[in-house]
Amino acid sequence: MDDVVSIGAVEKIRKHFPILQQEVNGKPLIYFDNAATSQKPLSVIESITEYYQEYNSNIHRGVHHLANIATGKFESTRQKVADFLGTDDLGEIIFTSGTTDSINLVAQAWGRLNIHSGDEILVSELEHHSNIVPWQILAQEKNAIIKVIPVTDKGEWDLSNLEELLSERTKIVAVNHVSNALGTINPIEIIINRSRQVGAKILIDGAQSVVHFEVNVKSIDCDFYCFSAHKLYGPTGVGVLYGKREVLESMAPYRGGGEMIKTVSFKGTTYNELPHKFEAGTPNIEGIIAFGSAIDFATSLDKDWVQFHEKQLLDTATTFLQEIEGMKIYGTSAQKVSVVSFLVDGIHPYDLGTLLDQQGIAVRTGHHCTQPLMERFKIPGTVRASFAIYNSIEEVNIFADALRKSVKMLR
Amino acid sequence: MDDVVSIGAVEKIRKHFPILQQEVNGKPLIYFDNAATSQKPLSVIESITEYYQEYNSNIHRGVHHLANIATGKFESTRQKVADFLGTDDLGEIIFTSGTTDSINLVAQAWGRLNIHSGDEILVSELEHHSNIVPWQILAQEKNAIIKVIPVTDKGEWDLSNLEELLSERTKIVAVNHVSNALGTINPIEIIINRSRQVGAKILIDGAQSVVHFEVNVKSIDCDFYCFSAHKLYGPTGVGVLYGKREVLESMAPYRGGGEMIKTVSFKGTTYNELPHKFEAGTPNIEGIIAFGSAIDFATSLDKDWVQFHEKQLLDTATTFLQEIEGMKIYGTSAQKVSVVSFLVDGIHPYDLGTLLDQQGIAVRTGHHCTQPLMERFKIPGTVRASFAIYNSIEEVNIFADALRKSVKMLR
Amino acid sequence: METIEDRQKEIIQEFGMFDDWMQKYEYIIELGKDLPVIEQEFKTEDHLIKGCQSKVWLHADFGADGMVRFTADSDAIITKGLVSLVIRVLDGMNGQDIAQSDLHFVNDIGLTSHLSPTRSNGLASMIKQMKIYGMLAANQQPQP
Amino acid sequence: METIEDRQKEIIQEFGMFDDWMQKYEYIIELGKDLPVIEQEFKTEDHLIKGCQSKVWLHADFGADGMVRFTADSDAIITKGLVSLVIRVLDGMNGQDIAQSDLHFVNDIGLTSHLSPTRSNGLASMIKQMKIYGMLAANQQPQP
Ligand SMILES: Cc1ncc(COP(=O)(O)O)c(C=O)c1O
Ligand SMILES: Cc1ncc(COP(=O)(O)O)c(C=O)c1O
Repeated sequence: MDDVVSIGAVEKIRKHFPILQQEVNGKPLIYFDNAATSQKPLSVIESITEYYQEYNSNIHRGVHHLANIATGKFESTRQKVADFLGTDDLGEIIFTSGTTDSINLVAQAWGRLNIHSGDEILVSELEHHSNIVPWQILAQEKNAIIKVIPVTDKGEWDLSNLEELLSERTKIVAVNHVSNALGTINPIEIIINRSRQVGAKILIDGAQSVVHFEVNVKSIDCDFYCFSAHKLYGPTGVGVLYGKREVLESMAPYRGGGEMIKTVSFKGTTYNELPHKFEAGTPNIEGIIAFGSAIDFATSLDKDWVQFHEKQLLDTATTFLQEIEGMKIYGTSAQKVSVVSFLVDGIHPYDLGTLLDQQGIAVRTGHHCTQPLMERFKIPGTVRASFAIYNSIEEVNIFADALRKSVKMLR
Repeated sequence: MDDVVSIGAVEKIRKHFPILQQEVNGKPLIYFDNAATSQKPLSVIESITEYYQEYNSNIHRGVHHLANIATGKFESTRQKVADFLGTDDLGEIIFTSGTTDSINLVAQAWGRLNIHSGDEILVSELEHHSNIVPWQILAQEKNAIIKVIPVTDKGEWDLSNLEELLSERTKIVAVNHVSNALGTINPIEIIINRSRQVGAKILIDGAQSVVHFEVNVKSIDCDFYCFSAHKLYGPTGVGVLYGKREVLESMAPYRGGGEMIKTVSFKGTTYNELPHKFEAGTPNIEGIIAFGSAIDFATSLDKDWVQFHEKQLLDTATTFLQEIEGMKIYGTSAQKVSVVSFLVDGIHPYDLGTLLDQQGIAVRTGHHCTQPLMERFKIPGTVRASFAIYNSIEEVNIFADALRKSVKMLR
Repeated sequence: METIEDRQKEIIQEFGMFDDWMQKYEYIIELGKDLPVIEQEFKTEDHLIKGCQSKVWLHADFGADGMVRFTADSDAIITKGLVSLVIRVLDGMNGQDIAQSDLHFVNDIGLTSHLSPTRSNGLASMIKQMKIYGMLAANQQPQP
Repeated sequence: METIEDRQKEIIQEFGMFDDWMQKYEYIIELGKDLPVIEQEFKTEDHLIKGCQSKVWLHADFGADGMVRFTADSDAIITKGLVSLVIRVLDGMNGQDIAQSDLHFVNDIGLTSHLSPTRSNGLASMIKQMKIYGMLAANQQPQP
């Protein structure tokens, strides 16, 4: 695939994203904050409008026309998610309000039954707070121990002591598929393989992976896989928890309420079947339906082109960054998604972010909800540019100029 | 206010609700399932579209333009909710994913710290499952006892034995402001007053109240007040938990993750201030912003007119229903919102619902997530018609004809 | 002898006569009223079909010749009418034929797209149960 | 003697000369570089202002005449520039005047609407802290 094809494709894709056609501070918007949240294609926005203008209704148990349409569309997203993740079993797909909610669900509904005093939970140093704090809360309650896979200077897992970190006491291993702060694609196969040997359950935080490459939960063979719709062209307030049926069935319910019960009585309540057992209350109906359109969009893309284009964006950015004096890139693994985190010597990331914003460029600055990782590198935070399919090489070049100008001003 | 004024007002209001301009099964849609979820005014739908087309971005900690706008709008909804509920303290307004989530938050984050073996939790027989099951889960874990306020034949609380139900052991009283199944407006002042005397905390499930009348949490003097945006002209996936600052501050966090922390380290994590302490992860940004528009819409309505119109809808429906042979209305309190639940002798509610739907009329049938209440009346469920401000007297008359026709067919 | 297919064609033809769904429902209700009622002794928990807002009880008698006789009841009359349609097609048929039948009439008369998901699920559960009975009869299993 | 109001007017006039925000930021950065740095001993946890992505340390010296002298620092240069603007307005002023001052220039030069919410909050926290110092000085409290 050559540049020309790529440019044509980007232009076509950008037409789907109305937000990109605007100016910020008098400059065309360049949105490089995709790891925080992706922009949404028109089809997703339209499916929300359509829902509210044509068939908004509470779902399940309805006898009327609107409820029937809404229920059908809602459940069809579950089918799409199941296909997307590679499972046939719709009971294994739980809708939550986001990755954070999914991980908390597991930490509580699985963890409180299965973690006991002295048990160990293994995470890594590059986890997002959402995959640390729920385990800390659990560990504190149960008097369990959190062990941590360290990170190398390149921002990769240091697995040299993995044997010592894993033991019979390790009950769950909860790790990141792709690091949100650095972009590293982690070798989860190794961890999963070794964790299985000690009988630990495995949770993969896939918040940053599903938008970049295909994931098949059955071939990965994890017990849980979590992600958020909003980082995959979908709306906020929607998350997915994939769980293996036998594991989900062994778990206690998480939230109590409507939908998740079979019968309620003050003498005793029985719970509904999967997936409903974990979906208490009115869900984010509109969001989940629109999420279906987001998956349609994502799966309609040419996978090879996505890989090619994202790599080109990353490589172009990495090359120009390295030419800037005092530049340090954090996360230099060969296995990376299109995310680049950096600092320039003597310049605060916040100042860089501010001046880039003045020039229409949206990047994220700060600790990216990975304080332990920042601590490991002894930095307060980084500037992170994260690229999506609708970003162009031209935008990266404008970014290069803007960054050089900003650095000059700040020195 | 006379009929003519009312008809004009309804016509004006209906123009705001695009979904109402459609046909179902060849008949104009008559939507009487408002207690399940309300329809949304155009301003709410447009604010979602605007968000996604103009400033979609993850909020808080952003330095760029889109993040700044989104954060500002998001937080302005919090201000609107605070004003709506009558508190000055923004830290007392927690965004959740719905009433169910709000109640579970309290049952876990407050309950697990404060409920011990032998303690008592007081609920009522007319609660929604969402205000029963979370307490059952807690009670089972803590070996606590759930006590139940019984309901009279009229569908009102029977408070004659309240003294016996409340004791020093009562740690929390969790009750409904308005019954979703029957429409009864419950005398929460009495309960709150007496509960205070034994030192119990008070949670009010306001899912069905806020759309019908004004609520001031400070003059009610409850510890917690919960409701869902989707029953108040807002989107699904958004809920509110109001909590008194001192009570919220004494609570453990609920979900762990981004946003709810101050600092994270494997040596120890500290939590953020209110309200963020209870808002882990990316929230339903679009939903919460659109909810702001929903509150604007709700507060722009003439309160007197709403009361007048809803009463007229209820009275008209009640009158014609009573003329049908074999009719039994469940919930005959003088204090009711515009909800009417009924059964016709020898006819299954599901059959009635189906035939009404054939005639374009959306009602709800079944147990309405209140199985203990259905058990109390020894019925499998009811047909429930719930009226909103955009419903007209004419629609109620069409409903009357359709119902008579259906009953005739089914006999 | 009449086949399952013949009976389905009959029903499709009958439903073709109605102009709208209100008329179809009227007919379904009449069928419901006419359904020979199940013996009281079979209205128990284990004769209940799951997946419906209304209750459906289904009972099967196996003849020595592999033939199956169905009786059923429901607390909702429309459900009963739907049940009676399916029974009309499968009652007295050979177990083998029941197990292998394709009840396309449900789709052809528009029920699949018209019924609420709960009701469709209920109907599907019932048909599945009837096929299981058919299979059991074909294998000459003792009556459950 | 120059008043707080005079100094604000000066700043408003200066900022009026710039065509766009990049120029304004350039000026703010220059101001940041020029800010007399706080003594190292005051760069401690209790001199830290909360509510910013960048850190701000603020120190106040009280003169016997109720006058307050401010020094400050930040790890981010733009923040430092903003801090220096506020200091320029309030430094050496009477505690009473500081406590009662209305720093409208922040709004007038467009900072309120232009800064990110975190930065605005940080700036607001700093101004609040300076007014508290002003009040303390006015009441002849011992220096904190
Ligand atoms: C009284 C009452 N409580 C709680 C709920 C649960 O609300 P949600 O499903 O939005 O969480 C409802 C909604 O049906 C309700 O009517
Ligand atoms: C790796 C990772 N895990 C978890 C999360 C939390 O996702 P959410 O905020 O959607 O719950 C994020 C999002 O920033 C993430 O990048």
